[in-house]
Amino acid sequence: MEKLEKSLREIAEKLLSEKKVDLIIGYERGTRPLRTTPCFVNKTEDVQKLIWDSSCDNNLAKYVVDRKEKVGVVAKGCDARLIAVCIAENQVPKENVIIIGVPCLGVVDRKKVESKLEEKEILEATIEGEKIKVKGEEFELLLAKNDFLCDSCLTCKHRNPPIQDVLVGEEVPELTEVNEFTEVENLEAMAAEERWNHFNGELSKCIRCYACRSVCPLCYCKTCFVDQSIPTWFGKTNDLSDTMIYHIVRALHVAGRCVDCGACSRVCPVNINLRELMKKIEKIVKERYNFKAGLSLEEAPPLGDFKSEDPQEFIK
Amino acid sequence: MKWKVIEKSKLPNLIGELAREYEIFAPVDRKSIGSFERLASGSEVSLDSRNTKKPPKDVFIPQTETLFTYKTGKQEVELAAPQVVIGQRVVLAVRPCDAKSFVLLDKFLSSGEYKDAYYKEKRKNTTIVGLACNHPLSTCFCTSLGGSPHGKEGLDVLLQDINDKYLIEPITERGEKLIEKFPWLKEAERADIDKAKKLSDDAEAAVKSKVSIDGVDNKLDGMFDDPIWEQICQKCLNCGICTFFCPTCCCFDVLDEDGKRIRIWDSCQFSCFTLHGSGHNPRPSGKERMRQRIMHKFNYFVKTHGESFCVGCGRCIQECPVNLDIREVVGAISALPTDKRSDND
Amino acid sequence: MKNVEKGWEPRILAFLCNWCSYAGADLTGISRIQYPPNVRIVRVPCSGRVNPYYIIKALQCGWDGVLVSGCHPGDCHYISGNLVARRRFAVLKDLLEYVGIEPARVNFSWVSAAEGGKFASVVTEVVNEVKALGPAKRLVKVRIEWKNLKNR
Amino acid sequence: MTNPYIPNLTVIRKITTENEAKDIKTFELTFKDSEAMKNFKYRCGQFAEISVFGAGECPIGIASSPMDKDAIQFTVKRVGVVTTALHNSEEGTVMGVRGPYGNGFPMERLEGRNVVIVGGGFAFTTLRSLANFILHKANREKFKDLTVIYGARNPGELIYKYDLEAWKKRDDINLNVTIDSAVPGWKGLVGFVPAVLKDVAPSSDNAIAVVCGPPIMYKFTMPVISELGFSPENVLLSFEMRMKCGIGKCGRCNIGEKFVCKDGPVFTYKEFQRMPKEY
Repeated sequence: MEKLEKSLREIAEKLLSEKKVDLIIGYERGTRPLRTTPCFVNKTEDVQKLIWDSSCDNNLAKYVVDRKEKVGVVAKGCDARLIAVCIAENQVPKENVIIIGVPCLGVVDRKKVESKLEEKEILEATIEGEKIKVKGEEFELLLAKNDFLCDSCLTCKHRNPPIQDVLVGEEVPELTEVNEFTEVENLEAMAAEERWNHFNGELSKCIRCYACRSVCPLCYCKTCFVDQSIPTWFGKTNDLSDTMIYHIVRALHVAGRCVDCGACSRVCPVNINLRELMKKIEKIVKERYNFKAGLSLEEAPPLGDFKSEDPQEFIK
Repeated sequence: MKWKVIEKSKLPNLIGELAREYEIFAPVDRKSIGSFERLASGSEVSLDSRNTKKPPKDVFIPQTETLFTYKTGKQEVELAAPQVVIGQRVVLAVRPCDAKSFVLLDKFLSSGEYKDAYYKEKRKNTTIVGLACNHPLSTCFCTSLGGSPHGKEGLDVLLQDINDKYLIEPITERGEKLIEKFPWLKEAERADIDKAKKLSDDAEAAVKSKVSIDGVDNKLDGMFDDPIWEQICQKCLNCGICTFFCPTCCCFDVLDEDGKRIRIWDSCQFSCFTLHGSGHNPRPSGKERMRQRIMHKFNYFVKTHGESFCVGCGRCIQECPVNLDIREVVGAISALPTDKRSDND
Repeated sequence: MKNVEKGWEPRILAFLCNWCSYAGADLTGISRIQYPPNVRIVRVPCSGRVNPYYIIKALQCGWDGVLVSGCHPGDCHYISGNLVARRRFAVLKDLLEYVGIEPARVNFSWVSAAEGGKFASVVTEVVNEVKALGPAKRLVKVRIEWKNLKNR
Repeated sequence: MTNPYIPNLTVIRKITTENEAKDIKTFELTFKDSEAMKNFKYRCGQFAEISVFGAGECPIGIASSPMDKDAIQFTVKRVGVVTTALHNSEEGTVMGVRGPYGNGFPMERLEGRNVVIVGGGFAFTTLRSLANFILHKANREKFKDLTVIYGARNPGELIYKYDLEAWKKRDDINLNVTIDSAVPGWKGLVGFVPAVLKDVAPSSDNAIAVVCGPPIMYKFTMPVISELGFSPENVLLSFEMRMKCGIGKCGRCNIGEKFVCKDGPVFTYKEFQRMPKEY
């Protein structure tokens, strides 16, 4: 890790000093255990702030859209793919972004660690190789990092950024054998009513804080459909019907674009597993149109495109 | 009135008796999100856990609230105001920081020329039973805002966990009346009170997070156009987490839906919050919206109501998706040189 | 069918493209072909004009079923409107089914201006299937009554 | 306890289309309950929350003068959900009104002084209320000279043409109506409000200026006002902000610690200068 951090800082410093970018967007240590926070560096002397470890969970692609200056972005596989989607959708000029790719073995899901510790508060945590060392009042534990990774990381098939300008460190082996749709398949196997009750239960927790929308690099619409007032399509209350529709439509809007970075699930303060919806959308697009988002800078999103031979078994 | 004690095992009995007369709201762990909910049964209460994830404000300001209903005919409209309070309420196990939020909300919503009828009516009919914090978290900074883990502000009764028992301390007349309903409660002994005192002192000392709030309000006066807002807001996503989880944030939107005039929680962090009909927006970007939040809490509210609009509960620190830590923000402001004051006063 | 009020009839909202399906529906009438009267028709310029919001909103407003009908592939007045729509509808239909909406409530068809008979049979099929399901409940927020429809 | 969120029921008695674009209309409302009418005591410059049941409510400045006892008027531009619904309403429709809200113009400060009214565009509504109040025969003596400078983009956008006609015939008002640029058939003044204000040059002696218009007009009018010698405390500005509740609770219309709905919408230029620039 330290080696990676060192080389990341060197790259950042070089990009800044050679004026290739005006700003580096990366991670710095946060104020809480297992917490990093987005960091914006525009002076070479500040590159020492930059860090890299498995707690770097924020999706920095969010900060690339709508920027005037040239930026270098520290990007994991998922982040890099999202930047690629934004470039392909003409939201970010390619020449304004330098993707500093970091191979990633998965990020730690704090919620998982916290639930393991139940009511005990973590006061200090460090990630040392394959272990997470957590300390609190009167306890100290060594946890195996792989047991606490985010769900989306467990099935990630692009740990190495498929698109990048500079790579930090060396490529890591990809997971080729995993089935990324197990969760979705389990849900599909349920009866419709069971699924309905399941999603009712999950989404009834929603408090409409829109963190899932705010954190998503693909939600760059100037006015979101739920904020439209003339006409007012769907309500903004926490009524169950409105809430479900919000999440359904948001899932539709990221169809063929979502790369399963897992940010929406991670930020959800009421622990809604939004990946259940996002993964389904990904599966539909993959099965119907054989498309995976974020692997090319040119390919148009599949929902803005068509082929004459597209399947239409559902049409009467 | 003397202090009382109750064995922990007897608490469900007390709740059961209370429930005959009152609507009881208490921390429950539904769907693993701690929140204050109307109790269905005494066994549902979770008093041993940390403070609830959601603040108790929605006992008084539900996320969606009907202001009135209407029926429209051709040339006729019939209005009906809802019955705000069905009966007397008890909110159980409110932490001192959250109890203080009620005091602040009272200052804002129940004072001045216009009073928020819905909030005030509910407050009037509610007895607040607090639960002292014996184990503050690392994100707690109530002591920096004049509070304390065993503070009494805003409470009618204070409970304190003293291992196998709760010590019951009446604070207001209303609280005494509530306790009088349970003549079977035992009187507290000297040892109980001593133990509570010791736990309180330990808890107070355990609040390690300190935010230097002194003078921040004055300093903010001249900081409206300071470049610091640009820096602070950089990573902010403008989601509504900090405001929705804040025990004092109470901004709302009013709209009509299916024969009802309702109000719903709104957030100063959303761009449509201040968007004019003309398309003009006085707070067009994250910078202005973040500034509004900080200014409102630590400057505007101090000017209008005499204290900060923050109780130091730490929820926004725990929940923020990008770790934008309000302690750091206030710290950065208070660390700025003092000559920043504007001179046009 | 449980708990269905007596005499309940499903209400179907149909979005028909102006160039093919609407004309097809017209032909059904001209040819005096009978079909169930449970449908209310919204004429749209193209099936590609049908935003998924329309379908979801219809379900939210208590329509028991929705039908979107357009030109056959290759016949679109705007060349490819129906082809783009086809992808959109496929994703929408799959997703709605996944969250638990009964598949028979959301229907799509290609009906040309010459297929009066097909339109009648599509509507009959949809009505019968929805009838078998009973009144819509999932996703319904307010049920708009027939009698109030014309005022809206 | 009184519930400030419940509106009084009113009926639209008359709708007047004010401009050529037909997106500004004046609605004259009468209260269904005569007691409510009596209790609705307002002063010039205040506003009320108008409810269109089914669409919502929005704050609108009161355009009638407090001297009109039997009805209240609101001039509304069609911009959003509620105003569009209002524009689609017919005479006889039942509306909700609650208020009056806001501080209004400090009439006691205007009494015994010369009053200069400067208005631009659609924001003329509460100024019209003020002018009509001053011009009322029961009040006229309480005020000294009245100067009105009112501008709109073109003649079709001038609102209250009937009032302007009536005022023109009087000798106790110095009326200056201007349009932004010349059009055939327009015989009046041409030029932006600040320029006309400069030409008219009303004396600041024992005078108070009342200004209301779009933000850009403030920007260019204020220097002229100062040049004319008006001290900041003798200039009154009326603000517009996005409001919801009208009573200082919903939290969106503040400029600094002041809520425009409750502490405003009228502020002196002196107060304005101390406010943060966020409007």
